[in-house]
Amino acid sequence: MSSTLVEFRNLKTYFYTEAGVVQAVNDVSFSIRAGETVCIVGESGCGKSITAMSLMRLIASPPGKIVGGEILFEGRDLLKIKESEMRMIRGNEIAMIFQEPMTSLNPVLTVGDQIMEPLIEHTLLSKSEARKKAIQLIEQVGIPRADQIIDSYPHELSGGMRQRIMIAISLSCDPKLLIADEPTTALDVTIQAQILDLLRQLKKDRNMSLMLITHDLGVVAEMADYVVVMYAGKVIEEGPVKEIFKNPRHPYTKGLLLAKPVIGQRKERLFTIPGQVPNPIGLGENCHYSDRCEHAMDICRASQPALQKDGADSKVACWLYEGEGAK
Amino acid sequence: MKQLLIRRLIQSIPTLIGASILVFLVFTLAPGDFVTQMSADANMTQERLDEIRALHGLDQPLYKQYLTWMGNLLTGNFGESVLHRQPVTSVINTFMWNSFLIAIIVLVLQWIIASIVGIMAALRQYSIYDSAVTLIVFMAMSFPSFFLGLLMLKFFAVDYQIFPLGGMRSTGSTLTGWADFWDVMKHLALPVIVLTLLNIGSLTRYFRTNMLEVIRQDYVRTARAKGLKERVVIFKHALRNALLPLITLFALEIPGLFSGAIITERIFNWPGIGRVVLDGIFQRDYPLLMGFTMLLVVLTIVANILADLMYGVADPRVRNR
Amino acid sequence: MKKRSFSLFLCSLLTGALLLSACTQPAAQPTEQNQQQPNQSEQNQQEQTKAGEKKELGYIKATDPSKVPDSAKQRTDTMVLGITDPQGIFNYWFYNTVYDRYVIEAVTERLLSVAKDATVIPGLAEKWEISDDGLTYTFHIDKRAKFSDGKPVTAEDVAFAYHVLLDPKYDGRSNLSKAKIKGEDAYKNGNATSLEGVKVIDPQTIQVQVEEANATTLLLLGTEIFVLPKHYYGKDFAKGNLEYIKSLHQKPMGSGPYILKEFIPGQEVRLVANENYWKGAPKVKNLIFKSTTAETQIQSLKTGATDFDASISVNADNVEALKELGFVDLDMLLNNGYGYIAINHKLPKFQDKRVRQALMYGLNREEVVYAYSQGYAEVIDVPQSKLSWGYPDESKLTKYSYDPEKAKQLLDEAGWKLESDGYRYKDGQKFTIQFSASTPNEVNDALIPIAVENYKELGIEFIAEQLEFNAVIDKRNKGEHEMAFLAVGLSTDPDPYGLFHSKGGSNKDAYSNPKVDELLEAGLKEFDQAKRKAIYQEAYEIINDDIPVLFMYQRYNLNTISSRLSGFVISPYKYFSESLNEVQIN
Amino acid sequence: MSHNIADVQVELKAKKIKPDSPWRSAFRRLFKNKMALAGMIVLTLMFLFSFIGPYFSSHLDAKISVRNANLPPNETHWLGTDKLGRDVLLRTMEAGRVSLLVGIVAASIIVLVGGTLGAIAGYYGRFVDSVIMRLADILYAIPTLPILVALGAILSDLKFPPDKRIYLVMFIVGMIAWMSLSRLVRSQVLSLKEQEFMLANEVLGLRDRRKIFRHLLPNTVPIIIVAATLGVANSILLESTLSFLGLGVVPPTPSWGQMISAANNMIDFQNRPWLWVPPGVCILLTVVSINFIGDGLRDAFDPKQKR
Repeated sequence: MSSTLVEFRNLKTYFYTEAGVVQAVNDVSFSIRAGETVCIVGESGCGKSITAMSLMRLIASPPGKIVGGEILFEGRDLLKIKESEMRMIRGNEIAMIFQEPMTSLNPVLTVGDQIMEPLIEHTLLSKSEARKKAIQLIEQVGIPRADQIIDSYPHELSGGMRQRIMIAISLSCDPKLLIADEPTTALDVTIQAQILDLLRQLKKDRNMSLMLITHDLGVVAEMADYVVVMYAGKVIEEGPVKEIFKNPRHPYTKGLLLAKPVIGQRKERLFTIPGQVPNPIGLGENCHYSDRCEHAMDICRASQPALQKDGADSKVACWLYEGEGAK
Repeated sequence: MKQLLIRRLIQSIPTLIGASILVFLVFTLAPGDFVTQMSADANMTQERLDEIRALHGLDQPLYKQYLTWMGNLLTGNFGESVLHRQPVTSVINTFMWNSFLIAIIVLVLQWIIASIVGIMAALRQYSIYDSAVTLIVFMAMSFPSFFLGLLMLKFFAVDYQIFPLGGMRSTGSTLTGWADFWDVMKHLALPVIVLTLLNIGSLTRYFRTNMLEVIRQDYVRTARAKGLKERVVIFKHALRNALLPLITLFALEIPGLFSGAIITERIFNWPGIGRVVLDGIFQRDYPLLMGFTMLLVVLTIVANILADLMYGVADPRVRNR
Repeated sequence: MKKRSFSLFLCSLLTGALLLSACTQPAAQPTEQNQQQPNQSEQNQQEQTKAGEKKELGYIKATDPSKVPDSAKQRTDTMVLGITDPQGIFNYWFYNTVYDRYVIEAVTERLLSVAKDATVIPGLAEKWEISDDGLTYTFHIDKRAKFSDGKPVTAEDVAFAYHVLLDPKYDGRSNLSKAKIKGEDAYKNGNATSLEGVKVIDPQTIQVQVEEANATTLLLLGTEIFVLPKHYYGKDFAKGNLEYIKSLHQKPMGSGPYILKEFIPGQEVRLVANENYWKGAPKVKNLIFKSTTAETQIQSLKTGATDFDASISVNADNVEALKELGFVDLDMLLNNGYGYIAINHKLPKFQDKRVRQALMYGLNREEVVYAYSQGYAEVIDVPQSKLSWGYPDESKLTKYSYDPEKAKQLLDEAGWKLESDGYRYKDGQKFTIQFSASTPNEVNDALIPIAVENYKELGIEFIAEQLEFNAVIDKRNKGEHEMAFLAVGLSTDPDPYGLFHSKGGSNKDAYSNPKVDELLEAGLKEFDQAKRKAIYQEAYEIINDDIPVLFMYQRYNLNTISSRLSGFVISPYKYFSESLNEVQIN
Repeated sequence: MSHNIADVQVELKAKKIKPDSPWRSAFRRLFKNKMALAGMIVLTLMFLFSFIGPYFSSHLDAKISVRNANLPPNETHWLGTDKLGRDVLLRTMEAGRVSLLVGIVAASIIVLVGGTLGAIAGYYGRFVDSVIMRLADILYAIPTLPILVALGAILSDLKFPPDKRIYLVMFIVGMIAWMSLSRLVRSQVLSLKEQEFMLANEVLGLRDRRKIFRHLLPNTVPIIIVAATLGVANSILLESTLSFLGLGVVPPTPSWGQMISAANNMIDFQNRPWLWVPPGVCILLTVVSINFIGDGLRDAFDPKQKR
């Protein structure tokens, strides 16, 4: 087992808004091993993007604030180091790509300019060397005529090509970890497959770890080595991808998997999980899934289940498996 | 880019003609002419007044007057200012550059201060600094110009005599070179302060509004994710996009550089073109007024073409249209 | 909020937001603008002088000459005179504003001049004769007279002046055609190359023949003629070509006490003494005319920037402030002109004399004049200056002091019946007056509110409209006005032909009274001053009774002189700038 | 395990979650902005002061009396008297009516004309765009003063009732001041046209008018609001400058600008502050509060605004 690259320990990130305190990320712990692809899965609003942004320390304060926990990157707690040191890590050792390629690139600067920036900033390459490296990167992400593309503007490229440019930008300084926040959600399926293949290929070539945030179980199945399922700001289950898909433990994970259409099984109605994601403001001490879970017991509505080891490399946070009534 | 320029130049010809007709009508519609002034004289007779009007061709039908005037204009002859009894071009030349001197200093000061103050206010939105800046900016904008002028004159020139009482140079000064330069600077300090204070408000708010818009964009977050210095993120990525709509505002300032500030020049006794034009309006000095307004029309058209060109340079999305 | 169009909603939201009341505790109330309380000199404000009580006239000496500011004392060989911004046309033939005239009179001189009491005195011409039939005028030029470049003033230069003023292309303010010089028509419209009536007898004498003469002809041929050097201005001069003369407006040359050194437009005019001035070199070496504005005139004197100012408007505030300076003499004199309200006699409602008299009695003119000038102007009942020899004997005039009852009685007599709504009607028409007020104008600001109130009491609706100055004059010249306030300047001669004769040049009110016409024509033909005075006495009595226009006031004029200067000769008929060579720094 | 649709609907209704229209949330946000709140209070006071205040004054029918001209503030005249002996407090109140109405009339015209023309020019482009923009060029270059002088004369020939004339003057002022707003809206529309949501509208085949007024204009709301507030503020100031040059309101109807310009010589400025301080403070408070409200509206209205 390769060494742990990133370890989240009881991370708490709250947002202080007019309507009250939103506990977006509430006591989250998990780790990412070097060279491994960890997928963070959950409905929108469960805190998966906030977790990533907390890792990058890009939470806008006000109104957001990281109130507790640690994020260890190669043993260093990123929450304690000075902003200037953090800035050296961003884009250099940890890189990030976003969901919306159409608006993630600066419309008034050439694509090449935006690729060269991190190079010039972090690797102190000269302009001409940076330009050569940028052309290499554009070719690596699979875009033809790289030498022309480098001088073109974002609005002249398609959505897929822009996402490739984003990837080129993120890989410019050979980061150890690449965070991809729903990289393919905004793209159509064919492009989505190409981008995922590209990411898998690049991860293998560079032995880079990948933290992939998505709500699409298809992507998880295809890419993930390890899966972390989040719900209402908490991790409710994690484990190797085969375990999670073959033997889901937490009722919410089961619900998610059932909701996925399976080829060959014709059904007149897809399964839906009743109820809605709870309002993030004023979450009680109960298991947040209790009011939607059919196995909900009194204990569930009273207190929160802790995240317990459950099998070789999996964990689950549910009173069903709390040793009490293990079915 | 060149193609856009040519198209706009061709378009400007009908505009110029349209403008010249409108300018001509606006002034001839204003009742009375400079001869009316003379009629107040005791020994003037009606025949004499008609003679003078005939000499200046004011008795011709309107369209004829317009054609003669336009004819001269095209040959560069702006006609003779009736008030100063000198060619219009020389009157404009003597006074316009004094107005230009103040206007250019105010423009530079105004844009520097407004950009810094506006951006800082946007970065620290809803902070004390932001509301303090907003309050001061609104206060400065809320004074009528002559009110602020008199207030400044009272404090700085009369009570504490830090600055001179108006005018452009000390009386009878025979200074040259740097000494003369500082003398003029001392004299233009108050008008510059007044004009900067008056104009700074709206520009600061435009900077703040645009900056607020741009800061929330995704590409600014991407820039930060790249680990660029905050300074680079704000001034390279954010500011360039925030400046786009303001380019048009900057271009619109160009004609203002030459038109002079009527009220401020009057209060500070500054020999600018604004004051001369004001007298021209009240004494119906048509040649001067029409000549000067046409100059402003040309300047405005040039400024707008410049604005669109600069917009094209700044915003690639619009460039190749 | 069902309706969805944004822009309409925006406006309603803006007004809606304005009318909201209850809301939470406001955090930062915009700070009250704290006005620094200036020094209160209120004590003398309390004892208000009663309206109409006379203010002191004549020369008020400075109370404490020692308080002259040092910056002024340092100017041992220079005097700075504050005037409103001249336009730079330093040529009497073409000038527009009186401020240019001040500079003109420092550099050039006229053929004949005028004494303090308006009698004609020698100028460049030492003596002059008029033929018995009054048609031929001979002027003898003073041998000593020289231009500033040393060349003597000759009859040729005087002839040059006459020819320019009657040139077909001449468009200046002087109106020499009123003198009816012989051959004027042939020269102006025909192809004559010179004026038949102008003969240069010898370098010192020139003779002018006129077709028709009257009492003002001598003034037109003498005091209105400024003599300029033909050798300087007349280069390639020919009939119809005045361009070269026009190019010298800012570089004048004349026989006056000062030579123009430099003109800085909008700033100042710098002159230096003409050492070989033919009446003796002026006592002050450097003269500067500095442009001042209404807002800063008094402060310029206070800080020593100027030693003199000719255009400070006369009101209690300014006079009090000037007295506070202590080191300034105030030369207060009656302005040679008067303010009046023109009435359009074309309109039937104004054609009845009793109505016009009622308008005089019904308006509290003392209050209007006092509100405007705080006592520095006098109400008049006849259109002539009190200082002129032509001023009629006041005992024979009716004094229209404020008497609303008499005014109402006159209106009743004239058939204007008072109706229930408080207004008067005659054959179905309400009595309304549309008053065209030129702006900005301090008199109108005072007159309108008071007139509205006074005339409402009489049953007349007084509606004021605000128009720019030229618009008022243009409206009046076309006879489209009903009522308008105007001021007019008087000449040295008391003849009021222009305004009150039915064929008068500036009589745009269609006023015509055959008796007045007859008297005014006789007054002009008569040469003997005593006889003319009797004629004008009768004429003014009729005018005083006939009320062609509502007479308002004759205001004071103020020349403010620092006590470090002396020697100015000023009167309503003589500008300060004609006696600059006698001024000295004490 | 299967849940049918009906239960889900029931559950939703049970919670009675009201859909939050953008206006209501904008209003709520506006109230939270303290500065805007202060602005609204002051402006409401100004309106009450101007429109209701006069009825409480005891000098309503006071005659002009030169006797007590220029009296400093005393117990009968809380703010002293002006050059013609009229009570300054009463005049300031009545002046408020004119100045406020004048400001709003001009500003609404600037917003309506400028916003619409700017959007149309930006949206249609090419021919329409160049015509509107060239018209803007010409109007922008013509100095406003001569137009107002000419207008004054024409109105007098048409026997237009003098006291209504200031509103027509302000209408004209509005008609020649919309250019800078239209230019800003145009540039905003130009860049907005590039964004996807406009392409989406294209796909839906919406009529042009709907696209402009329902989609483009709302996105220019921040700029329009800033221009509207500046419009009101500048119009009040412009009215005072017009009065300074003698082209403003006809006496005896007062306006703040006219009262200030009455005290434009140094002596009144120094010795009689009660002549110009009240109108000056009124203009200041009104303009500042309008600007705060505008700013608050801009923040509240901005759909992308995350607080």
